Order: sequence, then structure tokens, then C-alpha cells
Amino acid sequence: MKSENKTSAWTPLDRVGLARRVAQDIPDGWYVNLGIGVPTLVANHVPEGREVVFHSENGILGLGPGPETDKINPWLVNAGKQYVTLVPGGSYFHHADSFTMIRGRHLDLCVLGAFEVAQNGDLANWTTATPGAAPAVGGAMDLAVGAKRLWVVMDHSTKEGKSKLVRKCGYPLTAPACVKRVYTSLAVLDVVSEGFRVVGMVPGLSFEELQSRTDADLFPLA
Amino acid sequence: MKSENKTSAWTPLDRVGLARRVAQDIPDGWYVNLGIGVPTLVANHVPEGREVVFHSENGILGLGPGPETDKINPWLVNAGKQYVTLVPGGSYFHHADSFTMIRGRHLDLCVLGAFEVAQNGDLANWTTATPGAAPAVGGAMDLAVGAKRLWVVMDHSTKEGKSKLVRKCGYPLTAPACVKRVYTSLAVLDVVSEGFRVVGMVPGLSFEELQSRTDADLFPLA
Amino acid sequence: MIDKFVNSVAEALEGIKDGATILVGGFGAVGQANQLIDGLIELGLRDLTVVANNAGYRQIGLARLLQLRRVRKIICSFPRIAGSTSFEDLYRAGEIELELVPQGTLAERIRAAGAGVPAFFTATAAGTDLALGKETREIDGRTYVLENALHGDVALVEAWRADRWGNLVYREAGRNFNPVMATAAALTIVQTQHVAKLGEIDPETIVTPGIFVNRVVHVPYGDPLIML
Amino acid sequence: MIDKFVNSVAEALEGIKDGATILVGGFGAVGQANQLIDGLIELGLRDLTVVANNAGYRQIGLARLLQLRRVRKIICSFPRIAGSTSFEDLYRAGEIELELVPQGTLAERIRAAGAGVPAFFTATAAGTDLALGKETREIDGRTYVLENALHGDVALVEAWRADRWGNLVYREAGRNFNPVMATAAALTIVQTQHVAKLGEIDPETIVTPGIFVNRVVHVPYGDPLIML
Repeated sequence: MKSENKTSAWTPLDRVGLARRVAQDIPDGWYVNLGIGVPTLVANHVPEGREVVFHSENGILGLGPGPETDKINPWLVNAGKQYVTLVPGGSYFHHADSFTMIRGRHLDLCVLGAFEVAQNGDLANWTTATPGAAPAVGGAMDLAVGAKRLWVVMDHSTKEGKSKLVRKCGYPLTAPACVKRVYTSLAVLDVVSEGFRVVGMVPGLSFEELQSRTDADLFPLA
Repeated sequence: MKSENKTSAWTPLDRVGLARRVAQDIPDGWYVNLGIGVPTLVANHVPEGREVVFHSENGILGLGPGPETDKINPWLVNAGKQYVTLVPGGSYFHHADSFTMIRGRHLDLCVLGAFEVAQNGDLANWTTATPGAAPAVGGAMDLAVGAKRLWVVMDHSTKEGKSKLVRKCGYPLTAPACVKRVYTSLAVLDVVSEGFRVVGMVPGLSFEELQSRTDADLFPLA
Repeated sequence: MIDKFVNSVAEALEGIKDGATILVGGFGAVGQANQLIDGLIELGLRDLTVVANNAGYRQIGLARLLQLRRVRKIICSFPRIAGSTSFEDLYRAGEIELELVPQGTLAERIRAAGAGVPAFFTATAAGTDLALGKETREIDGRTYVLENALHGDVALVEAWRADRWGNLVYREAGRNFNPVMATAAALTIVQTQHVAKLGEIDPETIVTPGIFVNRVVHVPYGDPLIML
Repeated sequence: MIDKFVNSVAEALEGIKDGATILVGGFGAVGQANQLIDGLIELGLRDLTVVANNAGYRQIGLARLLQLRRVRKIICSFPRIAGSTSFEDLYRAGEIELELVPQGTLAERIRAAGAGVPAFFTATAAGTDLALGKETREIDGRTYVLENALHGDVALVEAWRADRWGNLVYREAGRNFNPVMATAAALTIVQTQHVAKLGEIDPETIVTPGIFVNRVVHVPYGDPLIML
């Protein structure tokens, strides 16, 4: 498989570009949980004028931006254990109530990273099942089945050039048939019954070139 | 069966006497839910120096005595829809949390009225199953299975002179094998494996006379 | 900008259909969204399924909705109308269906709906007529009944104070079923006595976070009726 | 008179036995009852089963309890020790048993224990390795896993403020698992930063009513460690 960064005609999105791209698609008024990594960056790029309420598994609704280092509140961390702030209108609650929000389908959206997404919507993002390593799952499985919509944001390929969009996941599943949309460094794709429907690509990239870099069945936007 | 009040040697307890008798047995520090009727009166007779915390199904812990009519707070009713007060240390919570306290075995005691109690501890107190009448259950079934101890307080016999202590309940059950102790107008009885063990009787009443007025197997305190 | 306040009860109730399942908070006369229920009556909605602890009181709100025969079925623990025999009359006449549910099971079934739990086991009602026909299971030597989540199309909630995000606090015994029902309906509608500015309610004390709320209408009706 | 305050951590922990199942609140470095855990260490308790979201951080509290090999089994969602590889070392050496539970299922299983629900169905983990060997059921076209209640012999809770009845409030993200665990143990022990007079905490804002609490010890330790 070809490497993503060996092309003159197009440029893959970097982490910030990806976060900004996802943020564009979040409408005013949604309740959103962001996973660790690039998803967390999405909060910094919500277009002005939109009020989006961010949820954190550890009992917070209304996460605000991270504080300056000298203004850290040691009592206020997000699910990734980063220091955060609370916006006006925010609230605190306990873990069972927090997962009522998640598992009871009250979140409009969850954005997670992934190792692999299969074209039937299967998600693998919690363990690579490395022998001897202790597995950890956190809230990933709850979020995957609970949010009204699950979007994945990830590089299109691994550092070794392997497609992260696949026909069938090789890693252990987080949840079957849960992903609705994937934002990769190269394209935006919806999970539809036949496979991934390409909703958008980075400028200069052709459908054929995208397909050649993808181990799954792609369909152009009709 | 003989009528309770046709005797010179002894006097059955009246409602207040019954409530006072039950209250004597509630130790300092217990969390207690009181049913409608005589059980509610128990709160007025807790011996001085004991701090007993009363719970109400509709989300109150720390019920205080009823207010004077001109000091009624229309927002503060107990499960019997009577106006009440809140003592210092009391708290409000929602119905699911309230029944977590009940069903999760956090109450030390529940005191309920009954139509019948069987000698295996079966309780019938929610419906007489009168044809055509709409049944109502409230929290009776939850309290019967949930409290750490269930005590019943009731007249020894119906107005028609029928024993309310029975070998087997005739009315529909509230819960099987749940009653630990019964306070009647004539006696205090524990439910033990062979039947009812008589813990106490009104002064002047003999065991034989009590047994003759009871349609269940009684055993004297060893 | 998120602003869940609407200008009228009619606007708050927009889109509710005949045949809807409506969760109605309140316990006795306390904490029931009477003005929203009156709105349902004015809209002429019928064939409703109502989930509520009681069947209302006197001739107002929920009691009136029943008396007008707008309710096909009621799911409740204590189907009495305080100060009226109209529920019994309807029931005897076969004009209303009753699903009697123990109060704690009712609360837990609604909570389960809000929490994504489709079914759970409970000891309540095991071995009684209210468990007839239900699946049971022995777990660690005790018999439990399987109960299903109870969802609403709509929840009618009464709050003491609300902000534009729909964050709610309640007053004393007015809390009761309201916060539980707020989590369990596709459309949660709140009538509030007081309006708070965003950020004015201490975030540690919010009982219903706005995520569970769709619409709020300001109805400063005052105290519940005192019934002696 | 009810007074749940005890004078020392040692008194608070009295009666806990080797082999006990201990629910430990906290999320990351926030809201964990470190002084109570240190007390367990001093008592020399061993063969413990610990239920906690994480495996602790650095070399203190829960992390130290693990490093000292006092824990036979940990039930948690994210078994990592921030700033240390000691959990991985123990795990690889087969010196600790791990029951990995999705975070929401963990919270719900503990909540179920507190609420008298012995088992419930959840969509979480259905179709994954974490559901292997578990009972599943299709309900309305979706597959659910049956999960059991998770009880503790002891819960160790960190609160911000407590009164002598054991009424508790928490601080910000310090709330997390604490109120849930407080409901689910035979013996609930609280360390609190501040002491309130009875009646001083607004009854509308109490998060854990005292009914769930057995003992309280005043440990004004200050803020959690800042970890950057």
C-alpha cells in the first residue's frame, strides 16, 4: 500500500485539520462526548455562534476549555484526566447518572478514535490484544452502543501504511455495527449497507486513489 | 370466636397504645418507614433520647411531626399525602433513589398494617380483591421485600371477630414469608419456623385465651 | 444558542399525538404539571396511555383528563383520585384499562428506560398476583421477577426553577417521579415556577441536567392546592 | 443520638477482614479516599478484592496497596496506574487477577447492588470479548448481556462535607463513583474534608443521604495532587 505523504497533488489532514473538519459538522445545541486524543481537540474548533455541550464520563456536563497552568482546579478533570473548566450551565452528577446519559441514548453524538472500522460499522478501538498486556476498556463500549450517533476520527492508515478502514475488523470489537461516519485524514465516509459511502475527500484526491489506499468497499456519493 | 372487648380481666390496646408499644422497640439510630394508619402514629411515640429517622416513599428522609394547620407547607407531604415537616439532617431525593433505599435493604425497619399475617410470615395487606373494585398497591410490595425487618401492627381480630393471624392467608399476598414480628391489640408475636412465638400479651390475658382467639399455631416464649 | 424556553403551554405540547404514552410526574397534589395536563385537554388529545403514581385529585389536571375519557390506559401504583370516585366508576364501567405496578417497580422501570436497561430483575411482587405471567428466576436462593423498561413518548415534568439549557431543580416533595420521568421520554416537557439565568443554579445542586429536557415553559402558578 | 463520626482512620476501618471486597471511589487522582486506603495498608489487610475505576496513580493510596501485593483481584474498567507500570508488572507476573468491566456497566452493577436489583440487561459489550460466557438475550431486535449486581463488603468514599447523620456532598469531579458505591456496601466508610452541623447542608442539595453511610472520619487533606 502506498504511503499517504508521498504525493504532490493532495495533503492529508493533520490532527488539528481533522478536529476542525469534525467540528464543522456538529450543529448548535448538540450534547457531545469526545474520546481521548484527536476527538478531544474537536472542542477547540466548534464554529462561533454554536453552543455545543460537552459531556465527560466522570460526571460532568458543560466542559469548558483547559485552564492556564497557573489556574488549574485540581478537582476538575475530564475522562482523559486532563484539567478542564466548567461553562455556565454546566452540572456535576455521579457515575451512574453519567452513564444513564450515555447508555440511555441521550447524547446526540460521540466522537471516538479507532484502530479499525469495518464497512458494516464494526468498531475496534479498545485493545490490540497484545499478549501479556493488561487490557483496559474505560467507557468505550458504553459510548459505542449508547450515543445516538457514533463518529470515528482517525488517520486513514497506520504508520505502517495499513488501511484502518477494513472489510472485517482484525482487532477485538468494541461494539458491532455502531459507527455511522468516519473522518479520516483523507476522507469523510458514511457507513451504509453496501460499505463506506465517500462524502468528501481532501482536495486533489481522486476516488480511485482513495480506494487504492483503502481495504474496504467504497462507493462514491451518488 | 369471642369478641375482644367482652372481658373483665384484660383490655386490648387501642390505636395509640399499639403505636406506643411498637415505638418502644425501635432503637436509637434506626431508619424506619411507617405505613398508613396506626403505623404512622408510631412516630409520635418514640421514647425521648432516641433519634429515629423516618423515611417516606415520595423522596423524604427525616420526616418530622405534622405541622399546625396554619403552618402547613403545601410542598411537603408524606406517602399518605398528609402534611409533614422535615427535621434538621433531613433530605429530599427522587423516587428511584427513594426506592433504592427501600428495595436495596437500607431501611432498618418497616412497620405496616395488614389484613392478615400467616404463621409462615406471609403478608396480605394490599387488596381484599373485591370484585369490580380497582386494586391499588402503592409501595407495599416494595417495602415488604425490601426492609431489613418488617413488623406488622394490627388489631388481633377483624370487627367481625375473625382472627387476623392465620395459618394461610385468604387474601392475595403482598409478599411471601416477609413478616418478622406482629404487634396486635392483644399480643406481640415473632414469626418463627413452627408458627407464632408469643413474646408478650396485654396484662391479664392468658396464653390459652390468646390461642383460643387465634386461627394460627402459637408457641409460648420458651 | 440553546434556549429551551417556549412561550406557551400550547407551544410546549406541539406535536404530541393521539395514542401517545405520557409520563406524568407528581405525588398526590404535589409536583404535578397541571397546566401542561390542562393543555393536553385543550388540544383534545385522546386514546392516551398515562403513567403516573396516582390517578389525580379532585376535578383538576390528571383527574379531569381521565374523567373526560381521554385516557385509554393508566399505568400506576395507586389508581385513586383523591376526593372523587371517578376512577373507580370508569374502571368498573370498563372504560379504562389499568396496569397496576408496585411503586418501586414503577420508578425502577422508568429509570431503566432512561438508563438504557431494557429489563431487570426485582424481588418486588415475586410470589404475588402482580407477578402472574411474568418471567421469574431464582438468584442466590431468592425468587425475582423480570420487569421491562417503561418508556414514554412524552414526559410532563414540574420543576421549581429552570434555566435556558433546561437544567432543573425541584422543591421538597415536588421532586418525586419528576427527575426519573425526565430521563425516560422521547420528548420531555417542563413547566417551571421560576426562571434562572444560565449559570445561576449552582452546578453541584442541579437535579436534572438539561440533556434530559426538550422544552420548558414558565408557569408561575404558586403553591399546590392544600387538601385537608 | 446518631453520630457517625469516629476519631481516627483506624477506628473507621475497624472490623474489615482479609479477603474483603472493597469498593473504592475516585476517578484518576480526584475523589479517592487515600487516607482510608493508607489505613488499610497499615492494618496489613491482604487478599483483598478491589472494585475501582482505575488502579491508582504514582506510588500512593490504591497504587501502593497493589504494589504491596495486598490485592488478589481488581475489578475495574481501566486498570492502569498513572505514572507507573506496576500494575502491568503484577498482571504479567500473574500476581493479580483482573476482571475488566466497561465503565458504565461497572457503575450500573454497583448501582444495582445498592438498589436491590440482582441482575439487569445491557447493550454494552454485546458481541464483544467482554461478553464471552455471559447470558445474552434479544429484546426488541437488539442483543443484550445479562450483568450481575456488584456488592462490596466495604465502600471507601471521599466526600467534601459531611454531618453527623452521614449526609454527604461532594466537590466537582470528586463525586464520580463515590455516591454510587456508598449505596452498595455492607459497611460504608467516608473520609470528609469538612464537617457540617446537622441541618447546615441544604436538604435539597444532599447527594448521599446518611442512610447509606456507617462511619465518617474527618480528614482535611486539601486538594488532590496535580498531575501534569
